[in-house]
Amino acid sequence: MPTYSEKVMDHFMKPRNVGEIENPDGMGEVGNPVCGDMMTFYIKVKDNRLADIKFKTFGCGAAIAVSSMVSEMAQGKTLEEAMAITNDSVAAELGGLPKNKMHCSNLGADALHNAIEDYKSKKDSLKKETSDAKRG
Amino acid sequence: MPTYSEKVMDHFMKPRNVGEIENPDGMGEVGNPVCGDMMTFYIKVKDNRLADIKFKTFGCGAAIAVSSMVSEMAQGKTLEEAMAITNDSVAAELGGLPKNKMHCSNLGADALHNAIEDYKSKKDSLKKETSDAKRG
Amino acid sequence: MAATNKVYLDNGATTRVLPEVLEAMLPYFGEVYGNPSSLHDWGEEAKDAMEESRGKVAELLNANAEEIVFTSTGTESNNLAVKGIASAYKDKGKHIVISAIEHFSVMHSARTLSKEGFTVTTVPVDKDGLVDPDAIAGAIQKDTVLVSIMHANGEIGTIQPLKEIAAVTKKAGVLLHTDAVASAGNIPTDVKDLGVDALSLASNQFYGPKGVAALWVRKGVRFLPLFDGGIQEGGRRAGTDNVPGIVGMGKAAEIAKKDMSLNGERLIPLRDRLINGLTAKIERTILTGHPTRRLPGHASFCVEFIEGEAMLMMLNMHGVAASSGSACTSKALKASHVLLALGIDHALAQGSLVFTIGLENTIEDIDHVLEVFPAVVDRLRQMSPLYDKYLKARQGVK
Amino acid sequence: MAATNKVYLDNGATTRVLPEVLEAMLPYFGEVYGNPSSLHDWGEEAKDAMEESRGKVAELLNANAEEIVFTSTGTESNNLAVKGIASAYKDKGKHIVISAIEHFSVMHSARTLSKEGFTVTTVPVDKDGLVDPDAIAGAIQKDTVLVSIMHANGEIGTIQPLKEIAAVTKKAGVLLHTDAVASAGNIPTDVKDLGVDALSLASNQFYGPKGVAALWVRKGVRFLPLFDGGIQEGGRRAGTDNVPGIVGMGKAAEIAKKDMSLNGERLIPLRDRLINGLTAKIERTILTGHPTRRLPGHASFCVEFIEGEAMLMMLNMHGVAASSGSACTSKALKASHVLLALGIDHALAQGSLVFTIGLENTIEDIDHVLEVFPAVVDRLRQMSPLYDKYLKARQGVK
Ligand SMILES: Cc1ncc(COP(=O)(O)O)c(C=O)c1O
Ligand SMILES: Cc1ncc(COP(=O)(O)O)c(C=O)c1O
Repeated sequence: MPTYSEKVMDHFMKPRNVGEIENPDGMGEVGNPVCGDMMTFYIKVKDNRLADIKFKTFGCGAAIAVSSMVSEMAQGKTLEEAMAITNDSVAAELGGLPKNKMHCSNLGADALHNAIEDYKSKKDSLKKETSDAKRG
Repeated sequence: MPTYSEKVMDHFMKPRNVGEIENPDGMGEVGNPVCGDMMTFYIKVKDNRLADIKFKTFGCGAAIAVSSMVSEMAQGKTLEEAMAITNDSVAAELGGLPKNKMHCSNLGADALHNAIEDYKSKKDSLKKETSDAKRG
Repeated sequence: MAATNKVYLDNGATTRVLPEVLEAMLPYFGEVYGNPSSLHDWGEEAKDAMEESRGKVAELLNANAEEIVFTSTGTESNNLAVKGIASAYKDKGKHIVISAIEHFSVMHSARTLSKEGFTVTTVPVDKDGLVDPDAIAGAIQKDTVLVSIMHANGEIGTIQPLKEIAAVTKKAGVLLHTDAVASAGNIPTDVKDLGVDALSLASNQFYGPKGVAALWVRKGVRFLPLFDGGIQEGGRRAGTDNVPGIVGMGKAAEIAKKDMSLNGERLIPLRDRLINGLTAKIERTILTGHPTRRLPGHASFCVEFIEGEAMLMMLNMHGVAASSGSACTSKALKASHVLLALGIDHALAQGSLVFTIGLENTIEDIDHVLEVFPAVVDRLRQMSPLYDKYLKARQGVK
Repeated sequence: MAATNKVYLDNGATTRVLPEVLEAMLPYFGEVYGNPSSLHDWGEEAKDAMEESRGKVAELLNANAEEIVFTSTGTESNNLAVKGIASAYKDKGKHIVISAIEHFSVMHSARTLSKEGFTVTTVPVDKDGLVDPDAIAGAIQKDTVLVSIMHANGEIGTIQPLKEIAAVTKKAGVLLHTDAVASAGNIPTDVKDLGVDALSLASNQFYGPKGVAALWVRKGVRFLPLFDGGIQEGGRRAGTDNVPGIVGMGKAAEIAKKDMSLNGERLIPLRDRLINGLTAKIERTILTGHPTRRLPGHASFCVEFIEGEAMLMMLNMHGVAASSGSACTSKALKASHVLLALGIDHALAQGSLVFTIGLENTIEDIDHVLEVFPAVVDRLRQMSPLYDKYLKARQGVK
């Protein structure tokens, strides 16, 4: 095996938070099958905190473990805290990743951030709609 | 070992007719130490036959075996018969020689022929001297 | 992490050395340890053993012993053949022809030649991975000096119509090299029958040791050496000969020749059981390579919606060894050029999985895979956003 | 033909594999037989063993494991170093420097480079075979990219002043490769101490198996691979790794490091006994190479008036293995370029004889040679026309 750490193996074999959220507050997607990996994150937000996170991942062991780790790290965090999670900090939390996996499979934080951005832009447009409605 | 035949090994280990002849009837030399091998043949001639042959050889196993074989093949032969011995027939008599030894170490017949030519030219000049003496 | 049920189905990566082969090698480490180039009994004995081995490898190919050059790997043999032959004939012409599914050791050797002024024509393959002999005929130019087409492909198992290709190259007066690394010792590789001019083979692909391989080049065909140095292997491959390895390869060749028919008799039924079982049990899974013109023990697939490395890891947890041509399993992170050349798209190529069955495998091994693999696929598909989309699209259609 | 008294004194050609080394290798043929590139336990185990070995080889050199590339022979390592480094830096310059006594694998690699537009300066050696560091300094030009000077010479045993040479190349900002095939494992080869940038070594020179060798290249120094193909050895050497061989080399390196001092303690007294004994017993016989700055087990001579191959054959009859640099012992039928570079003439070079003593040799072995060799020389001199002339000339002088 590409010398994965025990923690990577653990998250690969028993990934946390796999799945989908019906009517998520935010959804983020990164990657594409050409480059190798694809991750989709779904979030529920409550009081500016991540109340629920689910993901689906197409990709190698590292991609799956990264997704799982991100979901675990972000669970319950404020949106600002979650935005501070980086791909590097995920890799570090996993006890490191093989060098050639750092670039392509280590995109979980990006996917999560996309989901949060999605949530924010939805909220903004909701606000705008509301204010537009008010104004209109 | 460079896959020498048994016959080559036998002639190398127990070379026939090694030595010198004091006041030989003919002497022939081939080769030089740069190219690898050097052979000196000494002959005694009686009634147009090789009555004695001796050789000295500087060189590899093949060169020594070739010299020995030539001396054995030529012993007792008429000069014409001896001149008909070729390097190839010597190699054949030895059960073959490694390819890279054919060119450089397989010069025994040449050395013998040189000795015979030496004998002939001495005899010719002797005749000439004699006839010169008669005439003079 | 070790599973109790150990099923090695990666014989295409390397085989296990047979006990008889190892036994034949043993004296050449600490007993007959001379250098075959040395002029004494120690060297002579080593040389005799090496030459006996050369004869055995030649017999496997129905060739002459002096036409065999021992090397260290299939890769070295391929580099030596492609670069060596092309360079030796470069005054005649600077064009070579390869197929789109050659191993990197041929394909990248061709690329190196192209940097040195050669032009390379890459002939495509059909969806089963077959090269069309007519395409070779079409690719040959006046200045073509070498065609290199593999015998069998290690990733998809397809066996090329080499005899037909040889007829084309012969007619055109062009030399033909074949990379038989995946095939030699497993299916017949009679060079006279195939009609090729040079052939690469590797010992560890047929139950011989790693670290030794060979190149056969027909007498009269010239090639430049890769290594400068001494005069080992008749000046064709400098460096101290790997005597124990060579002896092992010889023994393995001898056994392979004797047992050649077993590959067909034993492996084809196992292979077909695996192919039929998996494609029946797992939806959206295709066989890659030719359905029948394939290596006897070779079963390769693309499983849609999931990725190869993840499958390998889960199979490994179940004690099963296999391989994959997915981007994630390659250090360069590129999907197999072989799969892409078949017209398979990048996403599907990610689902590549290759089982290579060897003579030690049993029907139980196959059934173990058939038992555990569907659950592996299920688990990964449950995590896959692509499978999700597929299911939703299917539901939408209904 | 076999003699009862078997005395192997050709350890410079190759050594006998130690029982511990063979034992370490054994599991990697039929038990841990995976391909280290494969993604499963079989591959992982093989990879772990390989990496452990890499560490051991690195320790022998006081280097980092990731700087070690495994190859198949010393020749391959030298080709990879000389051609690979020079080619990688050819944009910087196209001049290299070697010595006149390099092994053919370095010398002919340089010749190949010269066909590709490089110029090569060959630095002479003195009568003992030493390279003068000042001569290196003088040979270095603005466009010099590589200097390759061997550590110790296999034919004459001379050890070069590498540290002094490294000081020169460092000052000039030029890379320094050393061929340590004859020295590594036998004398210290601490790359930090030596100050070199690349170093070749071969397992079979220090009681490891044939078929495996290595090249160490300092991190940051670039070199082009010789083989196109896969990504083994970090892309630096394509082809399936020779796992059992690599494990054997690692074990041999570990033992060599541990037992390094034995070479000096045990071999130097044996070597000097042989040198002093032979030169005392046999007139007109010279030691070749440096009298003291030489490999611990290396005793090399030129015996006047007779030829090396004939000596080897007769020694073999007495159960003694040795080697020679005579023209007749080379397939090319040329006298050793090393001996000629010392200023020895062709005739004397024909009398080359090299004994290389290993750790298994005893004082009895040496005394056996001292007993039988004078008679061998006598016999051959009795047959030699050159000796004849010498005797006659000597008598004439009297
Ligand atoms: C100094 C030196 N370099 C290189 C080599 C070539 O090594 P190999 O035979 O392993 O290719 C030798 C062989 O003895 C040698 O002595
Ligand atoms: C068809 C083919 N060619 C070449 C090679 C390279 O062989 P090696 O790994 O021995 O260098 C392989 C390896 O599996 C192969 O399958």
